[in-house]
Amino acid sequence: MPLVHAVNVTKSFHHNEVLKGIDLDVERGQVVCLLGPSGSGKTTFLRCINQLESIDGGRIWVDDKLMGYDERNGKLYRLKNKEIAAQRREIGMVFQRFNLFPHMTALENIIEAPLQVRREAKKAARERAMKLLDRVGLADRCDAYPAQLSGGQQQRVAIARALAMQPKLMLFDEPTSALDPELVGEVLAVMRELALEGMTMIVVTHEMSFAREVADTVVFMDAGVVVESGPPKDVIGNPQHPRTQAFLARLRSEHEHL
Amino acid sequence: MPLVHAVNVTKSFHHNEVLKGIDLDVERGQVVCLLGPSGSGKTTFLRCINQLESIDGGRIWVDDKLMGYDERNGKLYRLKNKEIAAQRREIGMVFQRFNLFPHMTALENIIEAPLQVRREAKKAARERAMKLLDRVGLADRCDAYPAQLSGGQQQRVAIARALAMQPKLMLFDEPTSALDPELVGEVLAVMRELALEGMTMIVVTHEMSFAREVADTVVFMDAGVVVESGPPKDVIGNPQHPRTQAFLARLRSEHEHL
Amino acid sequence: MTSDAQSRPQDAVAGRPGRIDAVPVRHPGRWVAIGVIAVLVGMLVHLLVTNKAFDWSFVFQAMNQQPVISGFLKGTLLVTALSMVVGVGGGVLLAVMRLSDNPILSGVSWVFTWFFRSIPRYILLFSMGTLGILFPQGLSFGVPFDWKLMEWFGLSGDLRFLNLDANQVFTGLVAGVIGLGLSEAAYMAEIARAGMLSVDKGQAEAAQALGMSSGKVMRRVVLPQAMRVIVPPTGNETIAMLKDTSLLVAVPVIGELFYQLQSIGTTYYKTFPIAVAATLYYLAATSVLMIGQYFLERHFGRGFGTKAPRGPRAARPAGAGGA
Amino acid sequence: MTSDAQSRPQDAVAGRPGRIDAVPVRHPGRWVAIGVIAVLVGMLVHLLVTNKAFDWSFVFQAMNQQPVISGFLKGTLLVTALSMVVGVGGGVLLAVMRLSDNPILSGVSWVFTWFFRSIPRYILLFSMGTLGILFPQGLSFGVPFDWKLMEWFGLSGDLRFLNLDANQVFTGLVAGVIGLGLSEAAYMAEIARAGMLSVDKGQAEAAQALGMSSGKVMRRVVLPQAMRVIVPPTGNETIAMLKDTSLLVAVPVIGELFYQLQSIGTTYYKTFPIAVAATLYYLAATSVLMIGQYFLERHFGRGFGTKAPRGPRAARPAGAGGA
Amino acid sequence: AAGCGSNSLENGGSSSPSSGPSSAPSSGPASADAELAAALPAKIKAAGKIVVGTDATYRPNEFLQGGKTVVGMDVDLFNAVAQKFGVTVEWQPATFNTIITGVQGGKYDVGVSSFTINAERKKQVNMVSYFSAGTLWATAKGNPKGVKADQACGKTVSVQTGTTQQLDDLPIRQKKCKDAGQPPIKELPRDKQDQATADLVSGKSDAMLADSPVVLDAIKQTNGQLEQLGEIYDAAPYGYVIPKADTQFAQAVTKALQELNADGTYKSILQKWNNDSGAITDYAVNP
Ligand SMILES: Nc1ncnc2c1ncn2[C@@H]1O[C@H](COP(=O)(O)OP(=O)(O)OP(=O)(O)O)[C@@H](O)[C@H]1O
Ligand SMILES: Nc1ncnc2c1ncn2[C@@H]1O[C@H](COP(=O)(O)OP(=O)(O)OP(=O)(O)O)[C@@H](O)[C@H]1O
Ligand SMILES: [Mg+2]
Ligand SMILES: [Mg+2]
Repeated sequence: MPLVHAVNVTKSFHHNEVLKGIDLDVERGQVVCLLGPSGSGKTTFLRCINQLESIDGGRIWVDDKLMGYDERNGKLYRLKNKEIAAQRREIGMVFQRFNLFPHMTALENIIEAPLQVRREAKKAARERAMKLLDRVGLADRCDAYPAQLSGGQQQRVAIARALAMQPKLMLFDEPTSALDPELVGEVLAVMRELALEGMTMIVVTHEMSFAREVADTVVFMDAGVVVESGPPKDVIGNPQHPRTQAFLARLRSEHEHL
Repeated sequence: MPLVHAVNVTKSFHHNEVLKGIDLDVERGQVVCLLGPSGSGKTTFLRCINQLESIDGGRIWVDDKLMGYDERNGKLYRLKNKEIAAQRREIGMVFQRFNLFPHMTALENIIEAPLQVRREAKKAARERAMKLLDRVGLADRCDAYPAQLSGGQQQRVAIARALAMQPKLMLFDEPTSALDPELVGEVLAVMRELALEGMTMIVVTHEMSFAREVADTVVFMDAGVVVESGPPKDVIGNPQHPRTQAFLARLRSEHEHL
Repeated sequence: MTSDAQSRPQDAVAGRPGRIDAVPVRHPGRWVAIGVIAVLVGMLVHLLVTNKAFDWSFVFQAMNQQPVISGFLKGTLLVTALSMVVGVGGGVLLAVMRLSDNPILSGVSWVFTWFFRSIPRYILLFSMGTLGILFPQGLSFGVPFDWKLMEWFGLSGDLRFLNLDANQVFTGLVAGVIGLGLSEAAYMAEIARAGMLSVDKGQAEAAQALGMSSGKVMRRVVLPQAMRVIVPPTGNETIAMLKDTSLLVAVPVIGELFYQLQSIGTTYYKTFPIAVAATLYYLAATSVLMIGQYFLERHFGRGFGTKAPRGPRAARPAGAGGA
Repeated sequence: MTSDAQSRPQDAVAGRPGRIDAVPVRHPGRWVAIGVIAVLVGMLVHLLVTNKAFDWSFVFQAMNQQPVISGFLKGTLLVTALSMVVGVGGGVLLAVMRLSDNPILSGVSWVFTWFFRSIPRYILLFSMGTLGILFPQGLSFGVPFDWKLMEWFGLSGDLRFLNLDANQVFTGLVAGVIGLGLSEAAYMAEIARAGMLSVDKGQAEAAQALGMSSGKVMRRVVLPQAMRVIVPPTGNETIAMLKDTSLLVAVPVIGELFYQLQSIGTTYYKTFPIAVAATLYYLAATSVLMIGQYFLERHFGRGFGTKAPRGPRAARPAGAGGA
Repeated sequence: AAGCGSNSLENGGSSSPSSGPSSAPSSGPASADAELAAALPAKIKAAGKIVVGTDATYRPNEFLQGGKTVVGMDVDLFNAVAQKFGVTVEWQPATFNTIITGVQGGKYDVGVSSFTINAERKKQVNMVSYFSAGTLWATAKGNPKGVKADQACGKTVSVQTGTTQQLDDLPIRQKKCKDAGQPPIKELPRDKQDQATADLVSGKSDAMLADSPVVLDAIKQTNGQLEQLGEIYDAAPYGYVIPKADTQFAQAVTKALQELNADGTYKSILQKWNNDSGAITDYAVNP
């Protein structure tokens, strides 16, 4: 059974139905890239997976656990905040705008959750954090505050922070779209390596080269439904659906002269 | 004589020399694209042109006026704030983060400077503003506040706002780099049109297709000096300097799979 | 959690799951808190209704005295309004001085703030009253604007309420308003400074790039946005000022709510009902102020998405302008 | 401007222009302002030195009285500290309640704020004092924590200053601290709410996504960042509280700076020097508080680029995290 | 111009003697005296009025009526004095502890606010004696707690803060209680005299001590809820506060008082306020 198993997920804001029945399975070790125009519901879907938004219908299982609810005797019981927090620990999330804690150094950002949530020993947490920082190439910047780091560096720290909780699943929401074109590469490199090491990942991205190279499956969403999905060479290389074709054409047009 | 004539411009922050003697001439009606890695001083140079930063050495003339100073009897006199403000009116500037006034609607943003600075009649200013909004394709959104507009729409309003002062020169500082890839096109289209109409423009950008297509001259800066400049087909198509080559290679690597 | 794992495959087989209609989480602790609060409120109401110390009929009679009403309108409300005008104006000026490049101006602003925040208002008002007698001319020269205001007030006072003679209004109330205004300016300076610092630098630069003068930039772009941050603490300050008008007796000015009520208390030896009457007046004024604050916040919050946006599409986080 | 156009070509021909060594702009208006300020300061100093009303030797004698010093330390400083602890704690709690989804909690918080912002501190303290006499047991049960604090204080009082008998300390000061603390909590609630709202929502979400409980999110992520916005107005509040301790006389508590000074003033009939002495004490305390505020602001401003960044490269505006 | 709100309260109040507008001389046989007028300080002469600072919260000597008019025994008496000088009085309400400073600084020409004459005050300003007040105790009607002034140990006693009763009288009694091994007097000090009286009326305290005119008036005002306890003791003169520089004027004021005493105005004013027990005849500067 897949690590992520989402069935018929629906979600509305007020009367605006943003997700209209999304199905998605992600096997352990797989990388899924989510594409789609702005407003298609990609971010909302990621947030539903780790319960930053509660869903209106359908079910999401991660690692065989029903997210956000307990099902007993055919009835759903909303989990307590504490239990939801526990479920979230298994899932790392990286945001478009990094969302590092600005009042903590890079190192403090990384050890915060292990210390506060998993109650690890300070020394052990620091050692592991330094290893993670080293892995994302920032061991020398451990004492820098986020404001003293470039965007690419901040995003790499954010990835390390998520990894520090040793999650089973990583969610990335446009992790490079707030970065200078030059700094995109360093973040994608870290993500590529993570994929190679077998981390299960769902990545919302506009970086086609990354999707082509790293993704096992590419999912194209539009207006709250999955329009097309499959291996990257099909969905990106030879899209079937006219909406996918139009979207990719629009993206391409700006870069063809390079 | 060129519309912009900058000679040996130097600028330091504390002891950090950011511009190390920049020369640049922009003829009337020309479009100059400024390329260069992060931190090379592109933004700082644009800001020096309209005196948002005062320069430490060299001179900048725009439309035959020495920016920021009055030279009499071989001596330089710093201009009063009022006089500097008057000089700035001839120069429109578009920022990376749009910087629309969030407490004013799109229309109010545009008529603010004509009303307050040029003391135009309200009716005439509104009419001209509506024409400008129409030109950037946003006539129907005139009453929207910036927060209700997408990034691309905000940037188009920002361009209309700058144009409302009927500047002789337009400065663009990475106008599309804070935008979703999908929204980049709509802003570049407006800029392309502006160039066709003969506006003199200096554009800092990472959008190579735009530079190739629209620029008369491409200037590559690095570490506060102009490394290479010339027509786009030379600088982008066939860069001579190793630093230019490296930079372009880095940019390209992320998009080659598209 | 093992039950989940078992229930899932069956569930998945049994067709696509539909709407979620879950039993919400119970918050027993929260209900206990609400219960405790309810009991406390009940006790308070019981106390209010049954305790004779309140003497409600006396409270309302006292509140309905003509000098009390006029003291509330003129001494309390008007002085609050005028002092806050002086205070907000002075505070903004001090904040601009404090943020200026000129070290002398910035230093003077700092010293002013330091001194006037330290001096108790009661002592300040007493000194103002004394100064007023010693140099009446000097003072009137120093703050022509306030005199203008008071002149206007003097006129309106003559037209509407006849119970304070002009001489007393001009010496006492002017001194009171100046004293309270100067003190308030020191507090407002900090608030205004925080507000101005909260406005993104890009906003001022965009305005400068359009050729606006520094005054225009401040008035049209920076201050309107700073108001979002300035208004809530200013609400606090105004409400505090409302009650600090009772210090006017140090000037001395007695045409003010609290003094008038107390003088009734002196006659009838009913201290507590007098306190209740004062509280009711201040509650009413505070309520009006809080409503005003709500509308001010809404006004200066326009375009900042504090309410649901009216446009068809909400802003993207990354795309929100310099806000 | 035509002269520029003429000078330019010659200049350009005459070799590359070098460093700019320009004559700066003169600001005559600014110098006039500085002059006026200097004259005013001069007048003030002249007044301070020459006017006999100040009676400096008496001022310092009065300041050096043992009851005055002890009143300053215990009545003024300690009550300020304790009241602000109650006020800040209560204010944060009220702000959290106000922002909660539960309409009852949020409503209770609103009513509390509305009521306690409206009631003058003098009247509140007067009522607290009365309550204290009516139900001394009841009060001690209601706030065990404060009693603990006061017990500790009572001990230290016995050890260090012997001039207030324990009975008075326990009834009066507790009532005073509770009254001032409740009132302060109402003001702090607004301040804390504004602070919490100023923290980017993405911060709380990032913390939640890491599996932190809502309490942890608040304590470790939201509040530390909110402090940047909370500290400056809290400085204002603390300074105001410092002086509002003089209202303790309504409880009644008389072991407090202003009352003690006034009683000396009453004995020697020197009101003005007494006012000066009080002001000097408050100036000193305010100065210390302002220094403390500076360091607090610096502490909570860490990572926000309010000081020059220590790293080799400053943040890019577009890249600054959720700040 | 009537505005809203009533001008009087229904309950109580009927017994408060009314007086004319504060700035007008009270009616009576007193009339101006040219010799006295010559002794007026130049400032008063020029203005034609005496500016008087008073704390109008001390019933019955000086208090506020109708929200702006200062009335009371001190007021009537000093108005009569001013009439002898042929000038009017402008009564300016102030807080008690700012009045002497105000007189010294020229803010007020005279301070009239039940100032007890003592050595410290005489050092600062000229004091002209015009009345003798002492300390008096009061309890609830029938003295239910059985309080006696000399045996108040363990009882709750109301007193206004900062008064001579609180600062001088009670400490001596406390010491006696302590020496006798009895429980101390429970002092209930109040910021304002009316609060202290209210505490006694409401039963929060068992007894009250204050200046005799105040206690006598409170007994009268509360319509039989309170009663006098023992007799007036520690009598001391009240004095008008006049700047040290105006000694000549102070002397003239004593003369005016003597004239008022001679023509009966003095007595009738004291009687009007139920205070003729405090009448004196030896008016003097700094007695
Ligand atoms: N909290 C919210 N309240 C109301 N509407 C929301 C909310 N969050 C998202 N939406 C709406 O839901 C829709 C989908 O938004 P979402 O952010 O999921 O899109 P997206 O695919 O991530 O787009 P983008 O590429 O722009 O990030 C949009 O129309 C958006 O306006
Ligand atoms: N106000 C300032 N104070 C101190 N240093 C500054 C300031 N503004 C810019 N710098 C520094 O000047 C250098 C050049 O900055 P600038 O913003 O001009 O680069 P850029 O070429 O626009 O780069 P980017 O592509 O990142 O926008 C950088 O090292 C930057 O840190
Ligand atoms: Mg998104
Ligand atoms: Mg730049």
